[in-house]
Amino acid sequence: MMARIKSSKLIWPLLALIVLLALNGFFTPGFFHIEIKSGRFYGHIIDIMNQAAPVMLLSLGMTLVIATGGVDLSVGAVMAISGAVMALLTGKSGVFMPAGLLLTLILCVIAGTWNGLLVSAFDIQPIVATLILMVAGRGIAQLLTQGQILTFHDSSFAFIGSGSFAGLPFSVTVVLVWLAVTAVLSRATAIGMFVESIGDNTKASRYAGISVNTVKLFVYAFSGLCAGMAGLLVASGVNAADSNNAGLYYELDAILAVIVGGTAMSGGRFSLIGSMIGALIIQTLTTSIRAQNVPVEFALVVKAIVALAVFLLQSDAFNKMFAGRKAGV
Amino acid sequence: SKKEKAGGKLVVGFSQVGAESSWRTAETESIRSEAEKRGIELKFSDAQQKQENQIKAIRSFIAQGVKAIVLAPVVETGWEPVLMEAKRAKIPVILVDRGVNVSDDTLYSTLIASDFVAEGRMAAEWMVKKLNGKGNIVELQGTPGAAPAIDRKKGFEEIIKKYPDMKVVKSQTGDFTRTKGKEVMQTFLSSAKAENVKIDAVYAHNDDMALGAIQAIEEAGLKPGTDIVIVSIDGVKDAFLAMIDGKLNATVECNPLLGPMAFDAVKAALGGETLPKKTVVKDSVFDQTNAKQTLPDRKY
Amino acid sequence: MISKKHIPLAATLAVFALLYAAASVSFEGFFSVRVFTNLLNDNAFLGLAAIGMTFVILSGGIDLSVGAMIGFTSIFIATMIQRYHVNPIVAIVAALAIGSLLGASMGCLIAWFKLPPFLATLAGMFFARGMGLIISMESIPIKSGFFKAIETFGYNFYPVTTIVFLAVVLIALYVAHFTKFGRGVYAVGGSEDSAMLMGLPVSRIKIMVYTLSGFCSALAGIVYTIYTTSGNATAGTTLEMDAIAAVVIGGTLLTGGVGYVAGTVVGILILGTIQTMITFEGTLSSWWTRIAIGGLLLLFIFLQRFIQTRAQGATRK
Amino acid sequence: MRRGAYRLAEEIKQIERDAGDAPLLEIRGVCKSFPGVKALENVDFTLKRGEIHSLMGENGAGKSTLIKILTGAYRRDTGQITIEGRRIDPHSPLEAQAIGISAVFQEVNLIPDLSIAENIYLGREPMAFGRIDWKRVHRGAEAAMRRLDLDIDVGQSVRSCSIAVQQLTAIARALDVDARVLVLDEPTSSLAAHEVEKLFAVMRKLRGEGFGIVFISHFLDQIYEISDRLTVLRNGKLVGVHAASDLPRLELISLMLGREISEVEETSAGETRKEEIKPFLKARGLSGGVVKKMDFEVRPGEVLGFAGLLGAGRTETAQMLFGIDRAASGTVEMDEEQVRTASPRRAIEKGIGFCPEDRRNAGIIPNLSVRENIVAALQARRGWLRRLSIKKQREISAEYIKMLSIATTDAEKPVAHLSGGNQQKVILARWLALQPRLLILDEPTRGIDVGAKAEIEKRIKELCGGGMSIIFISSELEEVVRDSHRVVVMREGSKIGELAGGDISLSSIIKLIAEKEV
Ligand SMILES: Nc1ncnc2c1ncn2[C@@H]1O[C@H](COP(=O)(O)OP(=O)(O)OP(=O)(O)O)[C@@H](O)[C@H]1O
Ligand SMILES: Nc1ncnc2c1ncn2[C@@H]1O[C@H](COP(=O)(O)OP(=O)(O)OP(=O)(O)O)[C@@H](O)[C@H]1O
Ligand SMILES: [Mg+2]
Ligand SMILES: [Mg+2]
Repeated sequence: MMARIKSSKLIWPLLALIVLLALNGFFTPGFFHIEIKSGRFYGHIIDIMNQAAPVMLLSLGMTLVIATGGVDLSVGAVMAISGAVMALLTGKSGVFMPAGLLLTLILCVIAGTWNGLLVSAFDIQPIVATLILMVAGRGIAQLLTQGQILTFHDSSFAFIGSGSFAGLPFSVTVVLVWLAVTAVLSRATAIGMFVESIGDNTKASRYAGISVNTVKLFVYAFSGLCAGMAGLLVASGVNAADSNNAGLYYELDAILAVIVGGTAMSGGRFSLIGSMIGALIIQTLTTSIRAQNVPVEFALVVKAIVALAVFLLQSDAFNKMFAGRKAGV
Repeated sequence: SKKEKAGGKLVVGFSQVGAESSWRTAETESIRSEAEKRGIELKFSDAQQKQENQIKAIRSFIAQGVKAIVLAPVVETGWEPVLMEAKRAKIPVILVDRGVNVSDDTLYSTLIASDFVAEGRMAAEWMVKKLNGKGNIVELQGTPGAAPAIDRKKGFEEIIKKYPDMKVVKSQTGDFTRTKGKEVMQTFLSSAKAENVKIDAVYAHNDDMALGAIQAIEEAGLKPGTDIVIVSIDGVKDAFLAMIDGKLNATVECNPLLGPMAFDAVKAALGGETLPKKTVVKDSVFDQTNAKQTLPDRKY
Repeated sequence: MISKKHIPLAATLAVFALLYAAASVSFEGFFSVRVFTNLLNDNAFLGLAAIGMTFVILSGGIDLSVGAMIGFTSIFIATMIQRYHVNPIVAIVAALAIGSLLGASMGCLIAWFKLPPFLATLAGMFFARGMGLIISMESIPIKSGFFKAIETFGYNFYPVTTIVFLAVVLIALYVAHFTKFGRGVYAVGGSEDSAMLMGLPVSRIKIMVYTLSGFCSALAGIVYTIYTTSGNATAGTTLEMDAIAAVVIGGTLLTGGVGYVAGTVVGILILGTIQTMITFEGTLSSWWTRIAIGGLLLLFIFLQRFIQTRAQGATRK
Repeated sequence: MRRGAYRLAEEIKQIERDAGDAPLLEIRGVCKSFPGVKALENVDFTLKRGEIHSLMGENGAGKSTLIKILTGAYRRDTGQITIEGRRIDPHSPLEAQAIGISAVFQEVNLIPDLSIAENIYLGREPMAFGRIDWKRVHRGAEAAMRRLDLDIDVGQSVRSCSIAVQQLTAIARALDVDARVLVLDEPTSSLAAHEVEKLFAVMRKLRGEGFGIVFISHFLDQIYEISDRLTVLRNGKLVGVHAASDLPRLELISLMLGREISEVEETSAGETRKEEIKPFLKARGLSGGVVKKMDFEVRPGEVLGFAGLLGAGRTETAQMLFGIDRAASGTVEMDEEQVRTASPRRAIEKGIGFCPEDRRNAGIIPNLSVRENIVAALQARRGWLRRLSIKKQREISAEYIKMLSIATTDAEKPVAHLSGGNQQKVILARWLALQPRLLILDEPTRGIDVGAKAEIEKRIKELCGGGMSIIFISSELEEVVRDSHRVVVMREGSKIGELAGGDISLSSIIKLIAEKEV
């Protein structure tokens, strides 16, 4: 296990996260302060886990997509669609909540499949293929809600984004469960290997008999599903479906999380845990800027500098240059 | 070819910022329905928050030979060249909801807008009264660089400065959205606990962020509206519902229903009348005392 | 007959022509000099950013900082002129220098420290946008004789922004196809390892590519400043996506090594035409606008694909 | 940097004038370790002016590593390199080129989407009036290719060329560079005798001009034909330097392998299968690409050789069978039933396997482990749900690592970190592990050392004995002759003859090809 962590380079994102947290420990008063109130934990660390949850869900799907050498820009728009559909079904039409959830997620899988079809069957570059849904998808979501914010009045739905389980926000449970599902799906079956193989050398994979198109179709559909779940989480968190803003720019965060987590944009080897750590790094950065109350106009520059330091910290070349060579194995 | 089309209908171009909020959608709807009511053919263009798209739209309007242009500018600067073109083409331009910063004020006919700075002031004044001039405030700012964010912050600060016991202890951007408003508020609450500071009030640059903040406060086991005073701006329907529930304390209305006024101005401008350079839409504060009776009249 | 290599480019051009013809038939006043001039003028800054982006993508990278550079440049110039009364030309030259420098720094991070371009340029994007906001959150109008003169020139003769754009396109065509650097960019994007083993100065090429992109986006910022005679730190938000889209639609592969500068120009024209068509339509609500843009993009991609496979089939025989 | 290198080159020329008879190139005590392996330990190497010096060793002995250190592609851990008495320290191939070292690397390193001409001139394009002189590029490239007796369109992209043409392009580029040391790492691995002859002619000419040439090949005939001296490496250590004329074949082999072995016995494939065994695959009128109307059949337990010159269409025929290329017309029958193989996946389902000639682009999955590379096809056939357990995967890969003596520290190493020959073995293992009914081997022994080659030939025979059929394509005619029961001879996309049993011989094949040429 240790060897695997080392060889998969997980060590660097993990180190980056630890350094970032440690810096916060020094500079942000009470960063690790955790309070228990009516059986629930509160504190910055808990907030980070809670707020990172949607991006974590997205990045699970995005990891697989990127590992095949693709990218999915449409996840933000699919999040908006998911919230809007759920609001219409459950909020407006009074469909039974779990049925609504199921229908919404099925729809998101269809949206993802659409991307997958364009990429695989029609061989369109992933960035353009998913750009189409990125642009049109938000329009569809707005069309569904007529540009209004639809408010939910369903306490069981609200639990997903606001409730708590085992003292932690319920979203943490959702992420953990979904991480486990994704891990099992990709590693206990051969999908993970097929995905890595396709991303590493598509032609050789095809020659080896891997059905490249089917695998691609699957990862985009799965990414759609992840986006749908993230959309539901966000909608449930504020008890409303805001098709104008839900998931806006989340695709960027999700891609960032995956890359920070050590999966290369060009595809190949992927690490789900790495992406989770990546998402946590991004959220920690955002939260620390907010907690430090960095003036709004300076926030971006601070973010740029800290982010760069974090990226460099986990860059192999940088480490080699400064830390000298590590002893092998 | 630039004759009026289909049955001599008047053609007017409307360049809208986008559809980023329900407030904005309400404004669009107001202008659309008013045009329909008056039998005016409206050329509508959604710029998706980009100034360049608005400039492109105005240029296309000119190319299409519209009779007048209604513009809701995304920023205040940068309009001089394109408005000059409109002027050369003798097309009057009516600005709605925000002014433009140009050296030659004959470039537009009139401006019909709310005063964002004044809204900030009104929110501050209400809060000062509620807190008796004493307390720690956290501010949820709009998108950095957006005109309402800048002005609503400015107006609020103007008043708060006068009260040495009132302090904005934290101020971060919530990008005008519920989700970000909630996230920022969560961080504020955690910080407050860790630093042992009491948050007395929240000032949000729009209702949506306030509604997000309310969620965060409730999840933290506090009572919004009671433990923490919350004031925001816009006056959307959900804000009124929140006030009725006692979770939001006050909202400053920023009226988006500018359609009738805008087309009155169009008519006047085409009729050759000289219009006042600025018509400020009267904004007012609503709070829990009058929320219930006002709710049925809310259109957005 | 066109050679096989140029089929994607020809297909893109054909689709543009089709699209433009269709629009001209359906919308009165669309087929006019004015609309076409506007098409170039309104998209000049996007085009400039996309030209720099073309080189970056050809080299196998990506540059997310171009939009933020535009915002930074415009607020920088406006502040210099309005607040510090710097000569406009000096301000413009300084802006170009800063843009190139920022690009070069990102290039160094990518070439020397092997930072993924996505990360390095994302940090660059935050940095440029952040510096812009620090300079001034509020937008600033420019009241300078120099800018006035440019505007008048544009009105009387031809828009300066378009002239700059077209000049840069010509230079870029030359650089891409007739210089060692240009061919080196294709080689690095085609296979970085091979390029290294073939003895190409891979690091230097990469640094130069990002410097070039930084320069181009700064130039785009200047054109934007002229276009609006004002400085605005938030200008060019998400413009990088449009630039990338234009490049990719123009037939350049995101994986690098394959594509044309000329394709990018057509890509820009296509995006611009879609936008113009939607404005001419004039009845679409905000959401239908988005759906229509997506639909037109899809239609276009399919057409491009269709023409391409047809043409390839034809040359085979 | 460039100017620095230029000045360096000038200085070297100065030294050259003073130097007299010092060796052209001298490498002393070079060491290089990769995680888990010492690729080179204290290796010395000298190259004289006007000498062709071959570097010999098993797969994974460290030959390519030494070359890469010399050309600056890798950094050495210790040791020194001198050119004409002057110490050099190339950090990159760019610097090495400026010093006068030009190389063809084992894995063909070209830019696939650029044309042949551009690849030949990349980085040193002739300029005129501040712009690249494309006319001169094309003319120069044509001349460079013609020098290797290849008359082709240099404007076509490298991607569209067969691996042999790619190899020739890389050679043409290296020969065209203004250099004094020429390094050729297995340049002939997929060339047929005819092209090899041409290359040797050019090499001899360069030797006459005072060049020093480092040559690597696993074909002993070629080594003895061209080399003046041999340096033998074993497990990263220097085991001997000899004049080629002083070292008999068998001694060389035992030096390389570190044990006594008798040279591979040249057995024939054994008697032809009896005609009554029904062919299980029949191809009729298969056409597409350059291939025209191919008819052939394969019987169970038979090795069917494909012989032909460069571009004869052997690879394309195989790719049509395997569903990579679509056949324009013609039918394929298996077990008397017409089958359509629309994709490799379908072909594998039907029991066909295909080991491609283009190792780098179509073969290895570079960052995946040796284990994953070996089980890839097997797993793909089982589908995503029935995943082979890691334990099972380990067993399978261990079996083949042992059988093909793949030199790797462990099965979890990324395959990209293996030596070229060992990568080839891994891909071979992938297809052997699949145990298909028909295995198409396109240049399967590319870059594989003598010892392993014998091992593989033995294995092929065993498999046939077990009823598997094999289509065997190789540019090395001897190999085809040795291993095939029947041989289909191709020329310019058409079958021009078929030989069987005792009729198969080098001369009969060459005669067939030459006959039709007139
Ligand atoms: N990049 C690398 N990373 C790790 N190990 C490597 C790398 N390159 C080579 N090696 C190891 O170094 C050793 C020598 O390999 P090298 O490529 O020099 O062999 P070779 O003599 O050229 O063999 P072949 O005849 O198969 O080409 C091998 O054990 C190989 O696994
Ligand atoms: N005379 C030629 N010289 C070089 N390449 C050729 C020639 N004729 C055809 N080709 C190329 O070779 C390909 C067909 O050859 P294929 O690879 O099937 O043949 P092959 O017999 O396997 O030869 P090779 O030894 O090159 O692998 C075609 O795609 C064509 O581009
Ligand atoms: Mg080797
Ligand atoms: Mg072949």
